[in-house]
Amino acid sequence: MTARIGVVTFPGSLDDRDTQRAIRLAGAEPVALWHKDKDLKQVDAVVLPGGFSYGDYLRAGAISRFSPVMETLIDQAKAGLPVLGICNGFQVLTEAHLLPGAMLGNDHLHFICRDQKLRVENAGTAWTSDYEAGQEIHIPLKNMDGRYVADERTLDELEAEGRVVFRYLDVNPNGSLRDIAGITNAAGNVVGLMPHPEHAVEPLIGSGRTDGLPFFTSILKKLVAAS
Amino acid sequence: MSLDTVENASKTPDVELPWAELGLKKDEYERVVEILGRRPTGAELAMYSVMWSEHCSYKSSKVHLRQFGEKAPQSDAMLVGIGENAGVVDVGQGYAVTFKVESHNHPSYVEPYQGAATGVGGIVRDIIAMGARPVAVVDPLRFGAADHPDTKRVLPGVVAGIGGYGNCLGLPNIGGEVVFDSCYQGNPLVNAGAIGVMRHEDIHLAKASGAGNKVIMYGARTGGDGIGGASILASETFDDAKPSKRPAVQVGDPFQEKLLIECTLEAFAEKLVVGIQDLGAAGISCATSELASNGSGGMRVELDDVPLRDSTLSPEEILMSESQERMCAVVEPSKVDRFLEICEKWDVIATVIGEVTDGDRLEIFWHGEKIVDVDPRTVAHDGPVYERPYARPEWQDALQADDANKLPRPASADELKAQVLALVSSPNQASKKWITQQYDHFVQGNTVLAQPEDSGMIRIDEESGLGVAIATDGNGRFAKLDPYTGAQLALAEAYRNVATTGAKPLAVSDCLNFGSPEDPAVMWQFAEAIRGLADGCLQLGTPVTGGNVSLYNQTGEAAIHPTPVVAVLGVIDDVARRTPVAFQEEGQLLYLLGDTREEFGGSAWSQVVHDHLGGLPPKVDLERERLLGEILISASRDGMIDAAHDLSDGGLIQAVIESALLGGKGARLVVPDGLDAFTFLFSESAGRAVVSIPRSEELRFNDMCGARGLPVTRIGVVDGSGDAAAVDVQGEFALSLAELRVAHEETLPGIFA
Amino acid sequence: MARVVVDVMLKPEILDPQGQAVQRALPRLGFDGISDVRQGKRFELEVDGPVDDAALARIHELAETFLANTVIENFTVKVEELVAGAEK
Amino acid sequence: MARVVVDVMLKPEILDPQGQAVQRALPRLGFDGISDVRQGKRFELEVDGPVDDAALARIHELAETFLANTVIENFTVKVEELVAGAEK
Ligand SMILES: Nc1ncnc2c1ncn2[C@@H]1O[C@H](COP(=O)(O)OP(=O)(O)O)[C@@H](O)[C@H]1O
Ligand SMILES: [Mg+2]
Repeated sequence: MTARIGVVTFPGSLDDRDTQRAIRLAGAEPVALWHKDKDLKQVDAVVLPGGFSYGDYLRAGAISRFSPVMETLIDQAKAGLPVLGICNGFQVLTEAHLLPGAMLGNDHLHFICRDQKLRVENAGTAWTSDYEAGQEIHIPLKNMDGRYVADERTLDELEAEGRVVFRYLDVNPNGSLRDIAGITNAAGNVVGLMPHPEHAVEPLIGSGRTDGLPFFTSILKKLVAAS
Repeated sequence: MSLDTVENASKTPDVELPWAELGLKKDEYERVVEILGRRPTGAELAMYSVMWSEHCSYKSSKVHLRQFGEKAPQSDAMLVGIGENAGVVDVGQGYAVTFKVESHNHPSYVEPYQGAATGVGGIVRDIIAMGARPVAVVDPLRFGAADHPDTKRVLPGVVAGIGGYGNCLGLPNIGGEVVFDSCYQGNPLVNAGAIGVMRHEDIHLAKASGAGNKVIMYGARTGGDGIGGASILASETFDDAKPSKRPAVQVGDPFQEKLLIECTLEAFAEKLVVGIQDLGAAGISCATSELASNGSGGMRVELDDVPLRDSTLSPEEILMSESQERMCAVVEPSKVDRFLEICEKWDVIATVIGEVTDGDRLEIFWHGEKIVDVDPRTVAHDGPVYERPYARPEWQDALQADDANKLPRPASADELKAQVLALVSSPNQASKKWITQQYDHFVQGNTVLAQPEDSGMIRIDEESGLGVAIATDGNGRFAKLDPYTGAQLALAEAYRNVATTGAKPLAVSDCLNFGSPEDPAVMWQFAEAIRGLADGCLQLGTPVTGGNVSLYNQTGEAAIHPTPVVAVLGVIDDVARRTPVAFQEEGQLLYLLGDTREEFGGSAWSQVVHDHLGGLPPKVDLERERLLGEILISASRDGMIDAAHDLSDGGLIQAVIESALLGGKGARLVVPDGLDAFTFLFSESAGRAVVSIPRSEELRFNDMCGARGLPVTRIGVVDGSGDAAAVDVQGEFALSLAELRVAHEETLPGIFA
Repeated sequence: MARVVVDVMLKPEILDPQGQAVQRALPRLGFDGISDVRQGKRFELEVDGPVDDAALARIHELAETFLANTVIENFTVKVEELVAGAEK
Repeated sequence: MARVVVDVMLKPEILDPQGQAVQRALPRLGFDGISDVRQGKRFELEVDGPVDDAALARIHELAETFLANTVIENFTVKVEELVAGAEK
């Protein structure tokens, strides 16, 4: 049995096809999900891909968060469905309060596209088990609104509970508090991050590295083991 | 004014219409009256005036542009040529590629962010209208002096606008240019190019045929923006002092355009579309008259059915509005419902506004009254054609006589070193990373090469690895010294950039940016540049598939440098064979391909060190360019080279420093016999590249070049890595990578961040 | 028809780089005497029908759940003016 | 210290994609009766010293040349309130 991983397309999603390709390259079956459908087609996990859903108008992720698909997704995520939010997907997850904090415009006020060095702080989530804790990886980053903010109490709590999953190394590309690049919920099934693992799955293409592939193999192993 | 119907116009021949305000000349207006056999209605006048503007009719440039057709080389690759929204080229395996470059210069000066953003939006709609999925964009840009205060307003806005629109559309930005020169102070050049990919059978053309077929407008509602923009924009010298003449600027909505892309492609996939046209300059006037005149029948349009953003618009304004993100499709009646359903799925507003008729007239109705009744060809294709006078300016001889080769050269190794640092840190030669990192290179997951490689490269087939490459180049300084040669140098450089990455150059698009065509000197530059480009394309076997002309780039009497920007598209069978710019491995041998002569006219060195522009540009030898290209392509295919970089502005030392910094590897260079260090490092002779060769391939590579007659010179070795490694010109100076990185990479952030 | 304005500003403790960028540019433009700049959003809502307490309460809720993200932003709601039919 | 507020809105004839996106989302959120939404910018400037006519004139000029691009935007300047020392 192979795992079926859904990828939601919102109007303005950009990396939905790339995410499907990454899922395929990892050996799982990508399933296209449509924002107007409440039906998750019984997938085993869901990725909310990058892009500018609804143009990022109002606030990144703010309008998508009210899509029909999100009604179901919010319930199922709370019940344990593995969910990964990449970039715009991360923004949707914070707007939906599945993850704490909020995303704001980069502190330098520009879009930034770079091959970003990260440290994997938590290799225990559904999406990071194929990494080692402390491992340093390079993953492309590209966003306008990547500055993670939360109040001090929330930040302390995230740190104390090991819920900071990725941290920026060398350069903090957007002014995120405590260099946070990605976080998880308390249960470890919902993960959001700004960099784009789906753009680091093939040699030659994009950054030319494959440091992003373990995201997709991690979830595949977990799902296959569970079935 | 009350509604001016066709009937009314026939009855009131003496009513004066404001043709001059709409940008028409007296004889042009008289010609309209002659064509119609009566005075035009207000709506007809609106249509003729925008469609006969310089921007839409190419009235000053047409007679010269013909050469691209007349001198077109025989090419099997050409599927659709000049005249359509964009040209289409066969790249093999059943794939076709469409690409084009366009200008959005004037609006970007007035409102940098929106002007540049809507420039990207417009060129991308041209690509969709051919039936293709857009896969990448490029942005050749030119600004005034980097340290001029107004450049700090214009550049960041333009860059943010290009990024804001392209990033939001999900199109990787894979190349372009950034050039600073005070001649562009009041006329920055914002050119934008796009590439799209489709299967051969999916090529669509802008034509309305089949009586009874429906005309559907879809996308954004029509608003009052950009009215008259097309004519006023393109036919008057832009004059800062008269705000009333400022062209209206449109605000773009990239999100809407992304939806347009998706729903258009879905409609294509289901074969629902007979003909299609984007709405750009001249809006509905252009789309309906072009669709109708390219098809077999006529067209009837109910203007009341156009979805409006502002209900107070007059029919004339609706016809002229340049609201962004709109398209027009011709659809068979039985397929209309499905077409509308797809639009609905993507939340795109779509409305049937008319149908194809079996007559030959374009008829437009408003509130039940006929307000336009024209032969659409007369609007779309029979615009005025001018043979503008042209003459070689009298200052040209003096300019050419002011020989840059006679400028004082560095007298010592220290001075040479200081000049190298001055060059690599000068705004034109410095790293453009601060700009290009504001563009998404990764989206769509097919980017093989992007900035700062010699050309951008996109994989188009995941299985076979088939890919396309594109490079854009232009050098206004060379073109000013000699427009014929300058245009050929732009072509040669873009061609070379494509070949350097291992792709075979196939076809050309261009964006010709010049001053006022009413100035005979400018017109001469324009004519010469076209002649040069057409001759060059014929010789290289790369046809011009389309392009764009931007005139009136001028502040008062002062025109910009003549600036033909050339885009070359190439194909590579397997992107795994691409050659990058960065040095890969220590110990590899560095070879210089081609001949180095004392050529400093228009060079970066003459500009940076002496603030000088004079003499003759480098000599062009297109046969040599072609040979060099063949060698670079073979060498990449056969795995003989690991890195390659073409030589252009700044000469050899600039190229070596870039390859070294990118790879994090040093280089030891030896000045070859017969050359002095200065000429070796700074000459800008064309037809050259540096390659890095594994030692095991040296013999084979030399044999290949020897057999084909390409001069090659061993100039050094890749040596050392990390920040302490150096670019070391033996017997002259050494500069550490750390030092070079600061010099090269901190200039633009220092000015603009 | 009435206009209701919702102003949304970042909470004071949240860094506002846009406002700062404006402020930093002021001396260059020859302006001084402005000690702080914050940049936020202004929404103008054209409301059909009367803006009574019930309507205002709903707009308040709209602002709270949608127009502002109260994790990072504060907002205010106010009725601006009666827009005369003729005005545009 | 006083606060001067500069509101910058797109001109009515100019497309406002952000406002439109918000408006189109309203029915989905269960809000109706709002016929138009426009989104603009709000700048809050903290002015040292008195906000007299001269100061206002200068802020007006600032708005015209820098905060707004009058090709596409309109703006208004108003003195908002006296900010008490304690408030923040
Ligand atoms: N405005 C731009 N947008 C995208 N890429 C750019 C831009 N300007 C420069 N680049 C990229 O930076 C690199 C160096 O540019 P340039 O020095 O002009 O190249 P060359 O001289 O080889 O033509 C190229 O990869 C080019 O495509
Ligand atoms: Mg190059």
